[in-house]
This record gives sequence, structure tokens and C-alpha cells, in this order.
Amino acid sequence: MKKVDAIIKPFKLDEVKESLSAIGIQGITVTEVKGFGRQKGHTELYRGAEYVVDFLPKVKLEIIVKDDLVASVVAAIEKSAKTGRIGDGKIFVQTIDEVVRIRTSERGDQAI
Amino acid sequence: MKKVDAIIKPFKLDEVKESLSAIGIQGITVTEVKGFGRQKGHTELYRGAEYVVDFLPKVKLEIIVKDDLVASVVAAIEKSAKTGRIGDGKIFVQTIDEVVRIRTSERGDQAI
Amino acid sequence: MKKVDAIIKPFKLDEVKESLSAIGIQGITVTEVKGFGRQKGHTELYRGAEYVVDFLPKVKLEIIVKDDLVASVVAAIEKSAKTGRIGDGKIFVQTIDEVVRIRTSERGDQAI
Amino acid sequence: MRMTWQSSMNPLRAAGWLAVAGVLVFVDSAWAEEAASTLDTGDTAWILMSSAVVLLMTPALALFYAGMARSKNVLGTMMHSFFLMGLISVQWAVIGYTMAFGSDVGSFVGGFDYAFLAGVGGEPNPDLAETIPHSAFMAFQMMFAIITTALISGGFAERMRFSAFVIFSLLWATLVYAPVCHWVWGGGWIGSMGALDFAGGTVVHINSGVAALACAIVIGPRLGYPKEPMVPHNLTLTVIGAGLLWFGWFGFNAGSALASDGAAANAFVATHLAAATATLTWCLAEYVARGKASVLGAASGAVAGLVAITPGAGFVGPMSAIAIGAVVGPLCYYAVGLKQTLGYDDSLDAFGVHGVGGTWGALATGIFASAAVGGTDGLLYGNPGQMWPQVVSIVATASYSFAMTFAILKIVDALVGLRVADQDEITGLDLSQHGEVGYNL
Amino acid sequence: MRMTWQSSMNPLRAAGWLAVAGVLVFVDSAWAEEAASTLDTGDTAWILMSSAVVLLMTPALALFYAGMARSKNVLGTMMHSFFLMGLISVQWAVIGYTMAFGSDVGSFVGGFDYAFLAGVGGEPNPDLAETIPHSAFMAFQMMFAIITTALISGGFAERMRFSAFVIFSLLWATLVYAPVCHWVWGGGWIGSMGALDFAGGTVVHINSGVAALACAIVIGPRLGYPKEPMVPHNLTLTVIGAGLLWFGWFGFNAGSALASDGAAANAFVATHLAAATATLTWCLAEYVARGKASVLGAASGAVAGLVAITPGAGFVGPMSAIAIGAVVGPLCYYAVGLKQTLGYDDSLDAFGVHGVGGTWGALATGIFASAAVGGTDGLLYGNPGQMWPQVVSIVATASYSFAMTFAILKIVDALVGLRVADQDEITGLDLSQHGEVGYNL
Amino acid sequence: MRMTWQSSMNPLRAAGWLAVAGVLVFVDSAWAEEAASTLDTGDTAWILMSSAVVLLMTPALALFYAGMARSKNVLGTMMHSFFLMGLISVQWAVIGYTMAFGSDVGSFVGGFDYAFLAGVGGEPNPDLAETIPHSAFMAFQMMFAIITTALISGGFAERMRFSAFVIFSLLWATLVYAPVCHWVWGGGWIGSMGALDFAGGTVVHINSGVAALACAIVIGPRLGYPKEPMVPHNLTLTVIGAGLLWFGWFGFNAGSALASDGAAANAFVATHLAAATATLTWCLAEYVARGKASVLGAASGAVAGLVAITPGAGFVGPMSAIAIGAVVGPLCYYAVGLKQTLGYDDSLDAFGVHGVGGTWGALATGIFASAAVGGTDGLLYGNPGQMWPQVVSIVATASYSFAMTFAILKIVDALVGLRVADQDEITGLDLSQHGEVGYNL
Ligand SMILES: Nc1ncnc2c1ncn2[C@@H]1O[C@H](COP(=O)(O)OP(=O)(O)O)[C@@H](O)[C@H]1O
Ligand SMILES: Nc1ncnc2c1ncn2[C@@H]1O[C@H](COP(=O)(O)OP(=O)(O)O)[C@@H](O)[C@H]1O
Ligand SMILES: Nc1ncnc2c1ncn2[C@@H]1O[C@H](COP(=O)(O)OP(=O)(O)O)[C@@H](O)[C@H]1O
Repeated sequence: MKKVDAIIKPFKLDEVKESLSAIGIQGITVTEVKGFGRQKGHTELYRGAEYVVDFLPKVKLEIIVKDDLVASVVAAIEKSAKTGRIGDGKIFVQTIDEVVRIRTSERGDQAI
Repeated sequence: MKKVDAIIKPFKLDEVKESLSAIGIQGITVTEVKGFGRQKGHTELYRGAEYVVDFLPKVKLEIIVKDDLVASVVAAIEKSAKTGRIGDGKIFVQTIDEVVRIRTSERGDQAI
Repeated sequence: MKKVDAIIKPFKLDEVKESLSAIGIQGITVTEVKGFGRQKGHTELYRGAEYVVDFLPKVKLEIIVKDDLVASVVAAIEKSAKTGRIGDGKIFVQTIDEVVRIRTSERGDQAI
Repeated sequence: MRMTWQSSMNPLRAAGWLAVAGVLVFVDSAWAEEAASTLDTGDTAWILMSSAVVLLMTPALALFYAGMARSKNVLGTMMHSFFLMGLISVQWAVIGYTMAFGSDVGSFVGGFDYAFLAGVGGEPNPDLAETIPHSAFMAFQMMFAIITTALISGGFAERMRFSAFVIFSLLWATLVYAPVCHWVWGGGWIGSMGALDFAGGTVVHINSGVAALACAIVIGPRLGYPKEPMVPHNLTLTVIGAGLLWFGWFGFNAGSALASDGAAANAFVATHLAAATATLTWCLAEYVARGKASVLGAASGAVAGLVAITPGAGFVGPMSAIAIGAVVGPLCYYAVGLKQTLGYDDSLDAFGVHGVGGTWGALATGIFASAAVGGTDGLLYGNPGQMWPQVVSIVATASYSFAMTFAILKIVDALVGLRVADQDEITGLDLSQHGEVGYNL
Repeated sequence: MRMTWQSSMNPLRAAGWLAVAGVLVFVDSAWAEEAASTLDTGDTAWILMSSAVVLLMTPALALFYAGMARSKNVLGTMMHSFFLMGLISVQWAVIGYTMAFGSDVGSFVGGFDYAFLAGVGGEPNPDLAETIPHSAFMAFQMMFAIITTALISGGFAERMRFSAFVIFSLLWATLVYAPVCHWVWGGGWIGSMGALDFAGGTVVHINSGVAALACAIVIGPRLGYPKEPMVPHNLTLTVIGAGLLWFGWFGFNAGSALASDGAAANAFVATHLAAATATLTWCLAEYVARGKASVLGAASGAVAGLVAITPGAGFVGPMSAIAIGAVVGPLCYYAVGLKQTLGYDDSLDAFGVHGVGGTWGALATGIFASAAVGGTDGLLYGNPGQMWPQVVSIVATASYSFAMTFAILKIVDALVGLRVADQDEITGLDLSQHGEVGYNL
Repeated sequence: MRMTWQSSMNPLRAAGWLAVAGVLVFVDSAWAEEAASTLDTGDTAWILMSSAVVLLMTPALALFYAGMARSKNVLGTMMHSFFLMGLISVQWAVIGYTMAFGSDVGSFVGGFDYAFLAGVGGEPNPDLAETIPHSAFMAFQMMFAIITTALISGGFAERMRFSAFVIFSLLWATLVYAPVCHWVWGGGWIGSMGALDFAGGTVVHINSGVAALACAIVIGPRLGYPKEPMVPHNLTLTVIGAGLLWFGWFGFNAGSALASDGAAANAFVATHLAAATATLTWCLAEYVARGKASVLGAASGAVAGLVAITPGAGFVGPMSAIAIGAVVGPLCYYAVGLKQTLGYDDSLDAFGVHGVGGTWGALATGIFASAAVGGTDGLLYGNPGQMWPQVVSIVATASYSFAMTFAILKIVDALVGLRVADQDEITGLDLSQHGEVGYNL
């Protein structure tokens, strides 16, 4: 089993969720994060004082999938999250040793 | 060393924390997340317009443990987080290569 | 490729970010988390009722790096996040199977 | 998320309303008879503005309470106040006002002379207030009925079914507030026996505080109470609320002079000084007990001081007001702790502050009243006899309020069920009762 | 984050202001002629305080609206109200007041007699208000100009360029508000034909509501509307706003009596009861349609009730006020759904509430007016002829407002562009237009 | 989280309070002597309501300031205002009022005639205000003492020990506010020399602004300042605060007429127009310097305008008010940047806005005063001599305030330590000083 993490632009969340649903993904965990990267931040002004903010709002998706689904999940995210502009984000894939569904105590692929 | 991630219902947090304390776990990192899964969302109404919200509030726990504790940690979470109703959440286990305690620069099992 | 996770004290974030920038790190994803650990919590009082709060605000950094940078990243974090007082936090290192840059579809080390 | 809209406009319903309107217009016609005017523009300005600021106390209470609730109940808690600006206002116009201030029936309740506000117009009614329009007097009193009913919600916050809340509030305002108001201010037996209550120590605070206690007992504690922490979710709301309450209370107490004169000014000063002193002494009590004074303590102390001075505002001098405030701070600080000892869940301390503070205020009025200020001397000025009507008014109001509230709750429980389902309580009132959430930050 | 500061003080600029000041002082000198005073201190107190609470309605509107916007636009939405307290006040002092209340020119607009407030001093101007200072009357009316212009922003919220907003508001207040105000209250043709508008059903609500509709149509829907969910980000702000609006509306409507008397008291009562009833009936409509009443519904209903009673507050009795409020709740509940059917994006329902509610109010005034209350009978009291001026005033105001707003928008679009760039809309107005963010919690 | 409760009610403490009360009642008795009344109900209504809205300015300031603080200090910052509604009110009743308005002692301070409010009752005191109750005058002035002391907290926000704050405030109100108030309004030397200060340019704004500067210097910058970003945590609070401040300022300035007449109306208009203009010109300065106008800028400009017009509100005409506001917007915009150049940390710009804006206002009063408005001409009306007392009053107030504040701070530092421990500053005042947190969203 694999865990796919995707850092995306917040306004793309609904679109990505729908493209994942479309390929049969039934579970996603979403976290609001702040990203620091090549995309440059913005400037805020308060009473004349200027603050450069480097951290931009991003959304992180975590999706546990069976090994054979990884490629299609990555492809779905890539397609739906892309704007082509800097800051579109990253996808990371990791190996998971075990999955448990708390409600049923199922393990492994069944539990996803 | 392993990292155990658990996605649970928010109101179960205190109970899970206590059951983990009870088996000697001394460190947990908690994140507020939103979960999309089989548990269906709810409807919100604003001035007659209806919005279906699919993302539900969940809490994610991350716990780093020595390999031999994984089974009991998973069991403790399973037991304390279970309500038997859909949406109870998942547990994921991953392998960790290295752990460092910042304060002391200890590494490995000592650092947990 | 590796993922370095660091749980640090919130007021150290800027310093850590700068020390990472200094060694050439160009991407960081940051999450606000709550930590339970050896550092003891605080007491809150509301109309005479006393609540002991065990969870403390922490910040989690996730940084994906090429294998050969792991040691220097860990060292940079250790140095800049350390206060020497309990609760300074942890660093965890994990292996990553694949990285994708959404904007360009680059993979692997290029994508970091 | 997806968004849909179902249009289901029903023209018949609109027509129905218009028919009802026709009937009501008939009532309005009765309302035009005029008498020779003794109206004073200054007094009228003062009472109109006082009415407006007392109305503002209800949204202020919504904020004060909602800040102490948990995030998932922020709107539900606000609704307990805000909705009553609708419900009780209409109830008051239809039946409440006349039951409180209509011609006396057996010293217990007012007759139906002013039902549907018949005869309540722009001319003064000298029996009630000589120099202001009768309708201004009615409006001023209306705001009291609203906030008194809203205060009770502190006792059942975070767990009552909304439909039960609506029925309960309507019955309570009619069967408890209106009669007790009549007893004290409308020509009923408590006023007649000489009990002093300038702006509502019994009518408003003991009445609502004791009702809240009955609610807390009958409805039972919140799920998880007291094991789970239930801490205020946004104290900035509570501070805004407390600030606006303090502001509104000037209308409440000094407006109760029903004129813009020295008596109003003295009530204004007494009100302010009691609030100020209780702010200090609640903080002091916290500091002595725990080593830290808190903002919630300061806000709570202010409200406790305002409660305590309410019955005496027009009867006591400024130094007495300071004394009254000084006592009520620590008194209520300790009183709000009682619930943990005794096991009921008066969630937002409506009884602890309004019941206890109001009782102290009613007693203190008997103690500190000075003929030089408001025409009647109290215990400290050599008239111990004043304590008797004060005690009687406290006991009568508390007993009646407790018994009637208890009975109403039982009826409402039988009708629709007082309490939300456990799952709904866990989800929160905002989503389960109202289908909306407070924050999407 | 990094912080820098660039000092660029320009002494010439300060000098320029002082030069301008010199000229203006000359104008102020003209302003001192005095007449025998008939000033009443009670009336003056009432109008001054009413002016203050009507001013407060504009920050209240900022809160009411901003709570319904998305988090990234909270400040931008507030700015649409707050900034106008600056802009329209100065506009009013310079040119707006005299265009509205200066000596009549062709029944259409006021002449320049009061430009720069020349002659608007502390003595009463008996043509406008006999017992209060002329400057108090001017100030009271100024607050109306501000909030009317601010109300429009509900139609273009979350997407208008700030510079476009500034120019639009200035032109609108001058070319639309001032003349329409003159038509109705300043001696113009609508007032002369006998149309009843006590406190601004046409001048304020139809005028701004229809302008908002024009804005929504011309500027187009928000990016993603209606597919993406756009839910209120902080309803506690909306509730605070609604509470303060209700409070302020007492000054708005009862202050429009321009005296502290029975008429003011009756307007006060009518205002309150209509708001109360509409709170209930909007909730009822929600309950019937969806099974749940909401806090946003209660707040919206309150505002709809206040809108609807505005033109009739001084002309109808309390039971008629209840009828007016009862109708407007469901009416506006369904009206705000129209935008989804018809496809425009009246983002915060300025047209749905103010346009529709104001129209009902203007009609209802013709229906329910009673000579016993305000000197004129309406349809239900046997004077169907009153409906005619009411309908004319509605149609004229709506047509003029729509056409002029449309034209102004086109001009502003040509000048600076009405709408922010897509990327700026996605980022939000707070950061893109104002360089700041609402929350760092 | 775990919850516990320790009950430690002490009956002796309650008894102690009652004993104190007994003594105070004795004082109240003295307070009943009455004179022939010249009370005007309209004036009284106006001053009572003005007092209420000026009281509201202190919670408004709590919001205004707290929104600009960081999240961890939101409650601590609010406490700096809210707690003073308790502390300074009692101080004023006991000693402050008499030191300000008691019979003059050497042109420097008032005698003890009104200590414990002896003799301050419902009848007018013709020496102070002929047509309103003496107690209303006292209450009105009390609100000024509270907010002036609260304003200072902008200079030491986010780092002062709470105990130090309490002692400092008490000493400052007694040793600085009361005498300066006496100098200007209580019969002291500044008033006698003919300096014009209608509502507190020197007494309130220069006084508190300069004190804040002393505080910022003595207590030192916040940890991490100016390297770490310290951005406002919740500007919605700041906007609510600014809206309520603007509202309250009508009571502050127009109430200072001490009557409900043309002078009050003119002060009302001047106040509003200066605030409006400064809102625009602060935004304009931002736009010129950075290309963007901000909501914080608009709110700051409004407050700066209100500050600047305070001393002249009753002396200048409306166009002069516009000129005064026009200058103060850019002036304060640049002044708040000074701290970065000069290196002190006036955290919430109490000096930058109140010190600088108040100084400009005091000068501008000398420039723009017109005999036609308030009885005295200024520079522009041919009386350059008026500048002299204005300058003297500025210099005297600023010097006295700076020196005394400095001394008081040194004493308080020696007594309890001015500043919290570093660790507590990092944690935040809310938790470290008050044991509570602002938000659990
Ligand atoms: N090496 C990295 N480790 C962790 N997160 C990263 C890394 N690089 C980028 N990110 C995340 O991805 C986001 C987008 O990256 P950025 O460099 O701005 O643009 P792009 O994705 O177009 O390369 C960042 O805001 C950050 O959250
Ligand atoms: N495949 C998955 N990947 C990541 N998170 C998941 C996955 N499946 C479920 N989750 C998380 O677990 C939560 C509960 O899952 P759900 O399917 O609703 O019920 P259950 O846990 O009973 O199967 C979800 O809200 C989501 O946060
Ligand atoms: N075993 C663990 N698993 C996950 N997170 C941990 C673990 N131990 C500590 N942490 C995180 O690190 C933070 C600091 O740990 P703590 O034990 O308080 O002090 P120290 O880092 O000095 O040992 C905790 O608040 C928690 O967020």
C-alpha cells in the first residue's frame, strides 16, 4: 500500500477531489498548510510598516491507495491541480506498512 | 522505528490520548484535518441556498514508536477510538529511518 | 529521496526557515499542530473552574530532500530550533518513493 | 459542496397574512383616542433612547453568552437571545403587556384592556408615566420582557431542542414574566406591600436566574460534563457583549426613572459604580483564590455588579452602590462554583450571576436605601422594616418562578422533547438545529 | 516576513492642505447669521442621538455584510461601508446636502444655497425642522446618504476594484441619491404629489436595492458562482451587525419624526414590531421550506422587517406594523432565491432584501396608513387613492436608479475598470486591493 | 484537560466589606442637600446619553487595540481598557473627581470638597453646569478619566505585568490626569489663561499620548521588535472598535457642550466631518506612498480625525473641521512611522495618533477658532494671540505628563517590575497574566 501526499493550491481542492472520486477513490484526508517555495509571497502593509510574507496558503491531501492505483491517482491529481503557474505544488509517494479500519478492525487493502 | 498515523473522530481525542498514556506513550503530535470518506457529510443552508459539505472534521494523531510497541499502540487506538459507526477512521503504519530529539541531539530509540 | 519532518516550537519557525534557506532548501510545507509530550502543559481558569491543557502549540515542517542533503538539513534544524529547554521537539526522517512537480510533471530529484 | 435551490413560493400564504392583517388594522383604529398632553420632550428622548439601548442588550447578551459556549454552538446560543427579539416582542404586543400593566385583576395579573396594544398610543398614560407617550412606556417595558426571557438560556445552553426553546419561551414570558412584572410594577401585590425594586432585581434577575436553575436541573448536564473540558470558544465576543451590556444597562436602570432628571442621573451613577466595583472585586477574588485575575472575571464581575444594583439603583447613594458592587463580585465568584459542588450544569451561570446577584441586590436595596435618594429608608438608615417586603418579594418570586418553570418544562418535554439527540449534541446545535456553522475562517 | 519603512513625508502637500483650508474658512464665516430660536432641547437631544445611532448603522452594515463574505474578502467588504463614512460625509457637506435640501430647482434637485454648508448653523431652519438646529437636521440626513450608498455594495461584493468603487460611490451619491432625496423630502415632485415615505422606503431602500441589482448585472457574477460554494465566513459578525442595525434603526425611523414626541414613539414601536415579526416569519418560511430555522435567517428577517417598515413607520399603527413585517419575511426569503433562478449574483442580497422589502414597504404604507396615526389614510382605511402616489414613487425611483446606476457603471468601467483581475479575485480583495489580511489567529 | 474546583469562601471577608459599607453610607448621607432646580430635561437626556456612549468608548478601545495585537495577547490587551472601567471609576468617585473639579487650590488641583462624591447629587451645580444634575456632570467627566488612562496602554501593549499596570494606572489617573484636568477645565491655570480645549485635546490626547511615549521608552520594545513581524491578529475587532469609537465620540465632543443646543449640534458636525476627512486623507497618504489604501488605514484615519477635532469641536466651523481632518490624516500616517526611525516601540501607536494628532488639534483650534461659532477667534480670524495659550497648554501638558509618567514608571518598576518575564512574553499575556486564552475555534 502507498500513501500519496499532494500539496496543492487551495482553490483547486474541489476539482481534485472530484477527479479522485471519478477514479474510485473513497477516502481522502485534507490539511490546511502553509507552503514556502519558489512561488514568491506577498507584501502586507499595516500603518505604513511593510511585511513580506513568504508562506502561502496551500492544502495537503493524504490518500492511502493500493499499489496498483498509485499511478492513476498521481495522474488524476496532476491533471486537476495543474494551472501551469508557479506554486502548483508537489506529489510525494511513500510506502505504508499497514492500514487498519478502526470501525471494523479490517487490515490491509480491505481497510483502505 | 515506526510512525503510526491515526485519523479519528474529534470527540474521541481525549479518550485515545489517555489510552495511549496508559500504555506508556509519551509523545503525540495532533493535527486538525478534514476527512472525506464513506461517512456522508451534512447540508448547510444559507438564505435558502443549500450546500452539501463532504469534508468532515477529523483529528490526525502521529505517534513515533519503537517497532515492538506498534501492535499495542494500534490496539489501544482501535479500542478507544471505536464507536462502531461509520467514519471512525483509519490507522496507517509507516517505517521511519531516523529520529532526533532536538533538545539533546539523541538519535534513534532514545530520541522517541 | 527523503522526507524530513520536524516538530518545533512555533516562535522558532522563522529562524529554522532561514537556516534551511541558507543551505539551499527551496521548499518547505508547514502545519500548525498540537503536541503532547514531556513538556508539561498549562492551566486555564474560567470562572473559577480550572482546566489543565496538555496539548501545546507546535509547528510541523515537512521537507523533501535528496538523500545526500538529509544530514545537513537535520543539522540545520537541530541548530536553529534548539533552546535547550524541554519541548524543543523532534525530527523524523522517512524514505520517499517518488516526487512529482505538478506544474511541470517533472519526477524524482528534479521535482524537489 | 454542492448548491441547490428549491423555489416553493405559495401565494395563498401571502394572501392569508393579508387577511390577518385586515383584522389587526381594526384593532389599530381603536388606538387613536387622545388626551391633553403633558408630554416632555426631554423625558421622551431619554426613554426612547433608553428603550433602544435596552433592546441592544439582547444582542449583547447573545454575544456575551455565545463567547462562552463552544464553537459548535455559537450560533445556537446566539439564537436563544436573538430569536426572542422576534418572539417576545410580538407576544408582548398581543398579550404580555396587558397582562403586566392592564388594569389589576386580584393583585395577580393585568386585565385585557391593552391586548393587541389597544389604546397604547402617543399620548401619556398618567397612571404609568406622566410625561412620556404611553407607547414609549410600553416599548421600554417590552425590552425588559425580551432580555429577561433570554437570560434564562444560560441554564440550558448547548443542549436544548430549538422547537422546545420556542414553546418554552413563549409560555414562560406569558405565565411567569407577565404576572411577576404585574406583581411588582403593574399594581400587583408585591409593589403594594412596599417592596423596592427600581429596575428589576426580582422581576428580571431573580426571576430569570431561578428559572435557569430549574432548567439546568430538569434538562440535565451537557454530555461529558463535568469530565470533558468545556471552555469558552471566543472571549472577544464575551467582552464585546459585556461592554454593550454595561452600556445598555444605563438605559435599563437610569431609564427606569421614567424621566430625565436628578433621579435618573443618580441611578446612572449608582449603576456605573456598582458595576465598576464588582469588576474589581471579582478580579480580586480570583486573584486571592488563584493568583490571577482574568478578563472573563472582569466581564463577569461587571455583569454581576449591574445585576446587583438593578433593584436599588434609584434608592441608594453612590457609596452604597460601591458597597453593593463590592459584595457581589466575590459572592458571585463563589456562587458560580456551587454548580460543581452540587452537580447541576448551569452552563453559562445564569443562576450563579443573575439569581444570586439579584437576590443580594434585593436584600441590599432594603439595607442601603436612603430616603434622601429615593424616598424610602432602609435598614442602615434606621428602617429595618424595609427588609420584610424585600425578603417576601425574593421568596415569592423565586418560588413562583421555580415551580412554574418546572411545570412548563415538563409540559414542553412531553410535547416535543426538551433535549436534542445525543448525536446532535455532539455535532453541535449550529448544524443540527439550524443547518449552518459559525465560522469558515 | 520582513519589515521595512519608507519615509516620504512631503511638506508641500501639507502646505497645500492649509491653503485649501484658508479658502474654506471663508465659507465658514458666512455661516454665522442667527435667527430667533425656537429650539427645543428634548427634540435636539433626540435628533443628535438619532444621528449618532444612524451613523453607527454603517459600521454595523460593514459587519453584517462582511460576515457573509468569504474570509479573504472580509476587510474589502467592510471597507465598502467604512470608507463611505469618509467619502460621502465630505461629499454631503460640499454638494450633496444642498442638492437634496437646497431651494428647489424644477422639482428635481436643490439649488446651491447650502453648498459647503453655508448658512447651516446652530439655529433651526423652520422650513426643514422647527425645533432643532439646522446643523442637526443636516447631520441626521447625512447619515442616510452614507448608509444608502453603502447598502449597494451587497450587489458587487467580493469583486469590485477599489478605485472603481470610490468613483462609483461618489457619482452615485451625487447623481442618484441627492436628486431622489430631493424629490421625496426636499420639496421635489414625489413629495409634492403626496407619496408617503416616512424614513426612506424609496429614497433609501428601493433606491439602493435597485442600484445593487444593476451592479450585480453589469459587473457579472463572482468567479465560480454558483458552482463553487460561497458560504458566510463568520456569522458572529453578521449577528453583531444585525443587532446594531436594529438598534440604529430606531434613530433612523423614530428620529425621522424630527421631534421627541408621540409620533416618534409610535414610529419606534412600529419599527420594532415589524422587525420582530419579520424575524419570526423569515424563520417560519425557512422552517416550512427546509425544516430548520437559522440564525442567518433570523438576522435577515430582522433587517427585512426594518426595511419594510421604514416608509410607513410614522403612518401605521402597531398591528399594521406586525402585518407589514409578517409579509416581508417570507417575501424576501423567496426573493433572495430569485437570483439563482434568474442568474445574476446579488452577492449579499441587497436587491433581494432592500429592493424587494422596500417596494413592499412603500406599497404597504399606502395600504395600512391611518390618519389617526400619521394624518393620512391608506387603502384599508378607505383611501385607495393613496396607492397611486405610492406606485408612482416606486416606479420612478426604481427606473431612475436603475438607469443612472447602469450609466455610471459604464462610465466607471471605461475609466478604471469595474472589476479586479481574476487572479486578484482568487487571492481576495483584502490582499489584492488593500494589502492586508483579516485574520492571523 | 482536567477540571477541578477549590471552594474557599471566606465569610469574614464578606463581613469586612459590609463594615466598610457602613462607613460609606455615612458619606452618602451628606449628599442630599438640594437647591432650587434649573434642570432641563433635554439637556439632561443629552448628557446622560453622552455619558453612556463615552463609557462605551472604553470597550470600543479594547476592541480597537486588541485587534492590532497578536492573538496570544488579545485578552491582555482588552483587559488594559476593560479593567479600568472598574479601577478608574472607583478612583474617580473617591478622589479623582474632587481633585479635578473641587474648589481650586493654587490653580493646580481641586480640593477635597467632593471626595467620596459628597454633595454630588441630582441637583445642578451652577458653577459646573447649570441645567443638568451635578451627578450627571460628574459621570460624564468620569468616562473621560477612564478612557484617557486606557489610551496609554497602546504604548506598552503586549509586555507589561498586570500588577504593574494596575498600580501605574491608579497613580497616573490620580497624579497626572486629575491635575491636568483641573488646569484646563476645573478652574486651573491653563483654562484661566484662555487656552481653548473643548473636549480634551490636551487633557485627554496629548496627555495620554505623551504618557504612552514615556511608557514605550521606559519599558522598551517587545521581544523580537522590529525584526519579527508583529501584525494585527484580527482586524474585524479593530473595525468594530473604530465604528464604536466614532459613535461614542459624538457624546465625547458634542456632549462637552453640556447642553442640547446649537453648540452641541455644531460640535457634532465638526466632529463628524473631521473624522470623515481624515479617513479619506490617511487612505490617500497610503495610496500615494504605497499604492494601496487599507481598512486599518481608514480606521486609523477616522480615529486621528476624531482626536484632532476634539479640542476645537465647539470652536470651529464645519469647513475648518474638514481642514483639520485633512491635515491630521497624512500627519499621523507619517508620525506612526517615526517609531521605526527613532527606535521606540509605541506598539499600537498611542503617541503617533493621540500625541501627534492631539497636538495638531490644539494648534488647529488656535488657528481655526471663530467667534461666530464658539465665541473666540483664532489666527485665521485675525487673532494670532490665541496661539500663545494654545502652545503653552501643549508644552505644559506634554512636559508634565512625560515627567510624571516617567517617575511613576520608575516607582512601579521598583515596586513590582514593569515587565513580564521573557518566557511569559513569548507565551503571551493571556495565558501568563490571566490564565485564559482568547480563542478555541
Ligand atoms: N522540497 C519540498 N519539501 C516540502 N514541500 C515542498 C517542497 N517544495 C515545494 N513544496 C511545497 O510545494 C509548494 C509549491 O512549491 P513551489 O516551489 O512554490 O512551486 P512549484 O510547485 O511550482 O515548484 C510549496 O508552497 C510547498 O508547500
Ligand atoms: N484511503 C484513505 N486515505 C486517506 N484517508 C482516508 C482514507 N479512507 C478514509 N480516510 C480517512 O478516514 C476518515 C473516515 O473514513 P470513512 O470512509 O468515512 O469511514 P470508516 O473509517 O468507517 O471507513 C475519512 O474522513 C478520512 O479522513
Ligand atoms: N513519540 C512521539 N511521536 C510523535 N510526536 C512526538 C513524540 N514525542 C514528542 N513528540 C512531539 O514533540 C514535541 C516535544 O516533545 P517533548 O516530549 O515535549 O519534549 P522534547 O522534544 O524536549 O523531548 C511534543 O509536543 C510532540 O509534538
